Amino acid sequence: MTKGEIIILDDTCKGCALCVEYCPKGCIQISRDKFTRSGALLPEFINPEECVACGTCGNMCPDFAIEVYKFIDESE
Amino acid sequence: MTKGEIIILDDTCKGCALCVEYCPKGCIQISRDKFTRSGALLPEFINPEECVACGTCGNMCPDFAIEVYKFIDESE
Amino acid sequence: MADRMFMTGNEAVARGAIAGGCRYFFGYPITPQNDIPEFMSREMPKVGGVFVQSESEVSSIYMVYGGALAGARVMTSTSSPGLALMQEGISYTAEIEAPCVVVNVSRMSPGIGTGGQAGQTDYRMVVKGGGQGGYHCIVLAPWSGQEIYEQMQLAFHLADKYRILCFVLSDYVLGQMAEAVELKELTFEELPDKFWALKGTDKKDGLRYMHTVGWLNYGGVISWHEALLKKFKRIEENEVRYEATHTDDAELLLVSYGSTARTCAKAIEMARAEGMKVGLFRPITLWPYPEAALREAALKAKQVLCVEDSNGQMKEDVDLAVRAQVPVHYLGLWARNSDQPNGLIFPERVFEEIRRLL
Amino acid sequence: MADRMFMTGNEAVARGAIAGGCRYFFGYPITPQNDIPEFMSREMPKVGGVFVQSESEVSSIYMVYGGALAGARVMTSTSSPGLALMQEGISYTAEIEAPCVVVNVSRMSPGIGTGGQAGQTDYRMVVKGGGQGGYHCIVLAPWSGQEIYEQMQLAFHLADKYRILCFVLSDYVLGQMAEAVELKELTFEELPDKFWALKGTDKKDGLRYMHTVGWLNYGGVISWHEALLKKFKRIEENEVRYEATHTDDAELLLVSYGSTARTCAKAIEMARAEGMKVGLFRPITLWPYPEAALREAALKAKQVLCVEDSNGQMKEDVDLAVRAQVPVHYLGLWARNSDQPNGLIFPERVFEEIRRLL
Amino acid sequence: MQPKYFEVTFSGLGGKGVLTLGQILAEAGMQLFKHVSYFPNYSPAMRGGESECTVIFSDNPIASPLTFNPAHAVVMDPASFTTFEMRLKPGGIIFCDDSVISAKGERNDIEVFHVPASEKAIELGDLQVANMVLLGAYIGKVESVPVGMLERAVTKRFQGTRRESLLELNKKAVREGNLLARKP
Amino acid sequence: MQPKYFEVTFSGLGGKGVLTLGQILAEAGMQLFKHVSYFPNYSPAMRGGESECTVIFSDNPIASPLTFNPAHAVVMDPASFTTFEMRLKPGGIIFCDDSVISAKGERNDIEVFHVPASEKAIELGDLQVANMVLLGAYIGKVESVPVGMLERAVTKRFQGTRRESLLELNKKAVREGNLLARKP
Amino acid sequence: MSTSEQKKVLVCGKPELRTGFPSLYCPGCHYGIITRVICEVLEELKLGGKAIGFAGVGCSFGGAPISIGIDWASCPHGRAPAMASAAKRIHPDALVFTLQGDGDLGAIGLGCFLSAVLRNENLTTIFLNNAGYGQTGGQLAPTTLTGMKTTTTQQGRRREDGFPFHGAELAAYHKAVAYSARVTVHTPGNFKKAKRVLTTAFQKQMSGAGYSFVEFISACPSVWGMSPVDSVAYIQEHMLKEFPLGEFKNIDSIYD
Amino acid sequence: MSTSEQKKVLVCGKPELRTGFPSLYCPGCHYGIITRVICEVLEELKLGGKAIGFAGVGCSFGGAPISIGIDWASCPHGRAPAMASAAKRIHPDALVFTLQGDGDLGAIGLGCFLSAVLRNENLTTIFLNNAGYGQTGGQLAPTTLTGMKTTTTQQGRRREDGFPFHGAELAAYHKAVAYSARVTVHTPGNFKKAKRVLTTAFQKQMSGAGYSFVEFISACPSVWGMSPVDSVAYIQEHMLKEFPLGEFKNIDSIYD
Ligand SMILES: Cc1ncc(C[n+]2csc(CCOP(=O)(O)OP(=O)(O)O)c2C)c(N)n1
Ligand SMILES: Cc1ncc(C[n+]2csc(CCOP(=O)(O)OP(=O)(O)O)c2C)c(N)n1
Ligand code: SF4
Ligand code: SF4
Ligand code: SF4
Ligand code: SF4
Ligand code: SF4
Ligand code: SF4
Ligand SMILES: [Mg+2]
Ligand SMILES: [Mg+2]
Repeated sequence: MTKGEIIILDDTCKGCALCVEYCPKGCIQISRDKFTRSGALLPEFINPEECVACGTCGNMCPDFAIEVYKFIDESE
Repeated sequence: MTKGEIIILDDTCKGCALCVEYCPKGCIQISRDKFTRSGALLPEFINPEECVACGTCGNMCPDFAIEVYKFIDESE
Repeated sequence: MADRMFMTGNEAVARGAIAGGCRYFFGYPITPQNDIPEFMSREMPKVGGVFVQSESEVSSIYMVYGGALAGARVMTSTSSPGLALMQEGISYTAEIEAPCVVVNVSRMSPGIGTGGQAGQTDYRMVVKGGGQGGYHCIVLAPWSGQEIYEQMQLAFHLADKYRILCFVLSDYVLGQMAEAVELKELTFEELPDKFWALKGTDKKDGLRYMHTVGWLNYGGVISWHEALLKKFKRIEENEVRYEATHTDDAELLLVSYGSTARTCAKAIEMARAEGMKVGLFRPITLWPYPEAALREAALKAKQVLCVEDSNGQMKEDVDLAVRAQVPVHYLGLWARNSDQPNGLIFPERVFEEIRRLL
Repeated sequence: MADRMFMTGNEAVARGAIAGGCRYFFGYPITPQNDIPEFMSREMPKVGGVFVQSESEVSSIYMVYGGALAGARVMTSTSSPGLALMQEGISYTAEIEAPCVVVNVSRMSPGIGTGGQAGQTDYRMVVKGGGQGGYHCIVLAPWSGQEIYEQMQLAFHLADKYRILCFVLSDYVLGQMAEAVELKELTFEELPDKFWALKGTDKKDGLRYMHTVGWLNYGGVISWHEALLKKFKRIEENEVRYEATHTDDAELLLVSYGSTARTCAKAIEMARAEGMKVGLFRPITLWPYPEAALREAALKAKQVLCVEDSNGQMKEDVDLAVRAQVPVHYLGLWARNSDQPNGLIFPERVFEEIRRLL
Repeated sequence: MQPKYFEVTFSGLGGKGVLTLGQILAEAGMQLFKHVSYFPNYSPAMRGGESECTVIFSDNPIASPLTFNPAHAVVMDPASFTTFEMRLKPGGIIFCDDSVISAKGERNDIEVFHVPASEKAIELGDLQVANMVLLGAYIGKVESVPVGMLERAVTKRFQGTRRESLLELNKKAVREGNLLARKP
Repeated sequence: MQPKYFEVTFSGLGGKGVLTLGQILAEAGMQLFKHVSYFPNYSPAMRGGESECTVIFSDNPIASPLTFNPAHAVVMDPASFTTFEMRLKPGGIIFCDDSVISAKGERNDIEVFHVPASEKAIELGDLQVANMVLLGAYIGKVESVPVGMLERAVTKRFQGTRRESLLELNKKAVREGNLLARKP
Repeated sequence: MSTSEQKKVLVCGKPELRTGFPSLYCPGCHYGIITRVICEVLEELKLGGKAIGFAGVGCSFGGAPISIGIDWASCPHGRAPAMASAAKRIHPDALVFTLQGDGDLGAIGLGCFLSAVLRNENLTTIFLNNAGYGQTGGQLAPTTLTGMKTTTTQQGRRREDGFPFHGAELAAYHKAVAYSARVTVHTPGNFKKAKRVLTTAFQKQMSGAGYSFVEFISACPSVWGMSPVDSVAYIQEHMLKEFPLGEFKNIDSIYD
Repeated sequence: MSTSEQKKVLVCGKPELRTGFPSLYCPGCHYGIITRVICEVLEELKLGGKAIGFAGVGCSFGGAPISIGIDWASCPHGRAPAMASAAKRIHPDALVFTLQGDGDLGAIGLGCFLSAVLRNENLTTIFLNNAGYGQTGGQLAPTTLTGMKTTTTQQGRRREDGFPFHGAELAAYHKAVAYSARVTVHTPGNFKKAKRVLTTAFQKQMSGAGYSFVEFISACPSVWGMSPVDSVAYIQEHMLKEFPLGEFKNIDSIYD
């Protein structure tokens, strides 16, 4: 079951690819056709199932361009 | 027999009395009536017999106002 | 009546500053103004203020700049080479419009000069702006202990009123000489809160403030400069100060500021005693310069003699005012009584020059 | 004919300096002149010279001062805030008469300004002297890559000839723009040996030299200043440089220097094409200022328009020359095409102003 | 025969290589014209901001390297298009990368020359050479210098540098752009 | 009755206490005159050099605290004597420590008042108070302020300072100098 | 495990103190990550409303004030410690810190910084070590590694250009410094450590312990001429060899 | 012992390099003794004709050039190391040294001095520590002892005025410094040691070992408000407690 979700804010992302580098689960990848504001290639959230909502990509994004959400079981 | 002699240059001496302080033999003393150029009291060479020509007073005079001479036995 | 106290010009700087609400003094020793920081180091704590000896004049001006942004009434004092080191900082205070007071007890320059004696060679650095340009500072030029004491208070007021750096330009002679000073506390119009001050506490309006670049504050480079020019214009319209004495019938107009103006005043006494019609025009603000008033006085007289312990500094402003319509003579530092550092321009020598010209 | 090479104004500074015999460059990074130290760091060793990156502009000027006293042809380059930090040192070089060259690639000020784009706001700091006063520096104001290249050589010659600091005042536009430059090596009259140089070796005359205070060198304060004034006089008599074009029949005289003068030249081309009688007076030395020549040209024309990417800096010198005898208009930084830092005064805008006035 | 005077402004966002275009063009023109000027305007203290440069070729001395109303403009982003559409001299030509610029322009007294530069660049394998495509197209249309000279200037620019490996691609982009302009 | 205007310059080598004299005199005059000025001139950056100071008392505002030709001068070294003999106003008085100044002066239009100040000081036990002897003598002759006022100013100067122990000696020196001047 | 409702909770977003302005930094610049460290520490310590930052000349001159929502002044090159000293003397209860590049603090501002230390100012300095001058386009900085190429040492830094400058060690050497450490943000683990270190540094100031100093090793992809990802590797392989991480000093008070 | 003829030989007179000018220093100022140390060492090393001195602002600004007969420049306050750096780069074979007071080097010139060190300049610095500003009349210097009264710390130096500055130790701390020592001339024995130390320092420069630094503790009777003799005792009892004598570093080359 999916534990996390990230949202990449394409208006602030600068396409540095650090999130790709830091995600321990390989959930992020640079796209081939989506562009950032300044014309660089945008990252994409490609493996939602693997995401553990660890927050690493968000913390390490220099441009505050990633929001990380965790799915929490209400009953727990 | 006298081993040394000092000459105090009264045009450069500033009357600081350091020579008096530093002479290990007590050969120098501040006079009561002779003045330096700027109106301070001059030191005097009072115990020529005691002087060992060690050069200390000369070295330590901040104003290069003392010449120290040594008497050397020619036959030696 | 306020108390009278016998004090030197340098002491009047310090006491006047405290009367003007200054509570933070940042400064570095330099002759001939050391008694100002020395006085402040002793007195500031007594009035709940702080004295900090900076490690250099460069730091002094940045402490003043930082202190001004923190919202306090702050000042420094220095002398010529020290002021030269502050030029970059002065320009920054102009950019961000940080209100503060700088006292220059000038000495003979250039370079190390005479190491701290009479001289009025700093006119251009102070009046024209020696830093990266495009700005003005208000420059007050007192000529007595009393004026120093009062102008220090005025300086803090004007600085806050216009958010500008206000100079008080003293010199060796003014700093050393002692006279009785009436301890008159001036009152000024109330000024608005420094809402923009950095206090590290939430502001009344809930906003944080940042002081980064001038042009951003006004939305653009032209807008920023237009705002500055508008401010300068307001100051030129409202803050010109000068004193004209014996100018009504004068056939020779002396123009002089600071201690040298005192020398001229005495020379004029001597000349008047012999029936010579001589007047004195004394700019009290060197920026804004009392150009129109000077032109009027100069045109009325047949000729002008500018007296300054310098080699031709203020003359340019006199020329600008007079526009070559009457002759402008200049008596500079060569009128000193001695070639040695302790030389001075005495009233007798100025009187001689007056006699020569009339 | 000498080789031609396409290069930026900043590169022309560096190449011209090397052609002028400069072998020691001391400098600190600052926009918009970083390519000068970068070039020098690469090229100096190739010509047997040394490049040192100082830790600040304060140190740059003192390295230059020390290097000048050591007898070498030395220079630094910087931009506005950096130059402000050099004011104390510049005054010292004036005191001890140490020959050296300082290039200011000016940017908009005050303060941090635009962080490195167009601006001519440094006129007063450079021309009037921003340090503790009583001195002058020669100020050359080139308007093309060719002039930069040649004036760098001239600057080193004049510096040595008069034992004075010689400025070359460039700006963002001149520094960035590229043109073909003829690599012409200028020849100058032979200059005497720097017998006074500190070399740490016994001198020819067996004397050691010390450079301590200016007034002692001349026996007294008045004598020292008289010697300086005499030197300044000699320079004023011999080194005034300017260019007057289309002034014979001009009914409007444009006065402008540096890159802005180029802008004016183009505007004049446009105006002449429409039959308007406009001329250009371009001071090439800002000190000594070509006052007499400007007055003559101004009086011949019916009016004057001073154009400067500034808020009123050179105007004072124009006013001094013109003496209110014909109207002097001013077109300043508000003539830029944009309020943002990258705004520029374009020829088209100056042309518009010409049309308005004629 | 060449006319005696050309002026063109390149404009785009930092990083898109507009200054490079100006430098290469100026270099190429050096052989042919007595006078060449190049002036770049950008924020040296901010990366990625707007930048532009102007190149002038002339057989007479160039009074000023600045021109507010150039005859030609090559623009690489929408904002630049808007700006230079306004600034262009009557009768001028504006070259635009129509892969990224959708605006078509309002003025009737100028020509808008559309170049699918980014498309072509991606086709060639690297978006980064979109600028060269535009340059080639510009020269193809305006013919201020022969395309061979331009290619030599490109070679000079890349040869012996870290980016020498990109030389051929860049030359190719220039040629392709040139063809795009000559086609009609 | 006091006349309305007094001016005096004290001159000597640094360390001899001439500035102190001026300060004490100015302090004393404060009670009696509407206007008092004091101006010292010395090299702040060099010890032991020449120093001088001028004190002016007046019931009218003092235009300048500087005067090149004072009416009175008190000099403590030979060079100062020469200088102020030249500078003194006609009819003026020059007070000199004749223990150290042997010159007798050339001018007939001024009075030279000889005070054996150093001698008296040594007699009192400390060469350092020679200055006070001169001050006392000056006041004894010129009477710009009563000697009692002067003594109070001396007291104010020393009381509560590190050198309070020297107060009595200094006061005594002033009194003795005063007597020297009144004698003839 | 029941099939109960799932709630979506934000675990990492924009800190409150991070303003809405996009950063002025280049893609992949670690100054952006350090911005987060500063914001989060200030928030956790509840000091956002008490903080005054003084940003030196360099990429953070405008970059920091624009992105971190506290009181700020941007300072002339090298002079942040003087400005901060004055502010702290005037508002002793505020948290006053400087944020300075390696050129700003280690070159033009070295004297100003050390003099603030020598005056026993109660400040915190955040020192950004990117081994070069970012803002001006990549010249030699005091921290440039030996052999490293810059635009003013095009053959690499040589002997006569000096040895690399060690800020954290030099700070720790001084008696008036209560706390000094060097951190990086080039890995998630180091990011966390950096937060702890900065927390301690701010606490030292608030408790009056003495000067506190935190050096951040920071990647500058633009000037280093590398991709952001390669820059991270460069830190690990080269920067950390010259600049070891760790706390160099941690005492309760300089006055004991 | 024969009653042979006696010859009178000068064993201590004015060194040749000591000019004929009287010194500008106050009575009992140790700067005069240090003048002798410098003259004698230069003469013994035969470097008088190769030396260029750069004197900082302070009592030795004019004092040193006037009394020591070598090439000199007097330098703006704090900037001697920058001027000396340029001269040494231009004349690498000359012996180039700075002579700087504790205000000059430790306050306004601290950055300039350390930056010369950080650039690996091959210079010698003679540092005159008299615990105060002599020339300007006795203000607080970085070296002023805790509790010591100065004209700007009239109740004695307090915490918030900082701790005393240790020049020789700070120099030794730096990698680019090959030699650093602290000496005095307050006793004849120390006078001799000072000569040996300065000799070593100059030799380090001539052999290209690295920066060399010699701190002289020096009595300033005028500002300390003591007789010259009491000042000597003050050095022994107070100055040496804060400023221990000795060599803090002595290596053959900084490049090993
Ligand atoms: C007085 C002065 N000199 C030089 C500059 C130019 N300048 C701007 S940023 C900078 C260097 C910044 O380097 P660093 O401090 O390492 O900061 P970074 O950009 O690397 O963060 C310089 C020299 C300036 N603004 N002011
Ligand atoms: C820029 C500048 N600031 C201040 C001064 C004034 N000044 C002259 S000497 C001196 C201090 C000297 O103290 P120190 O360096 O300890 O030397 P010392 O006189 O004790 O030998 C100062 C501040 C100056 N000449 N220049
Ligand atoms: S780390 Fe942030 S800025 Fe960089 S690519 Fe990922 S989302 Fe974009
Ligand atoms: S939250 Fe963690 S696992 Fe999920 S995408 Fe980000 S770094 Fe990868
Ligand atoms: S040490 Fe020298 S100056 Fe001092 S009293 Fe003796 S001789 Fe005179
Ligand atoms: S030479 Fe030695 S013994 Fe003789 S007087 Fe001098 S110190 Fe005394
Ligand atoms: S130049 Fe370097 S430090 Fe500056 S913003 Fe770009 S990557 Fe960051
Ligand atoms: S003030 Fe001090 S250091 Fe200066 S000369 Fe006098 S005693 Fe020596
Ligand atoms: Mg950096
Ligand atoms: Mg000292």
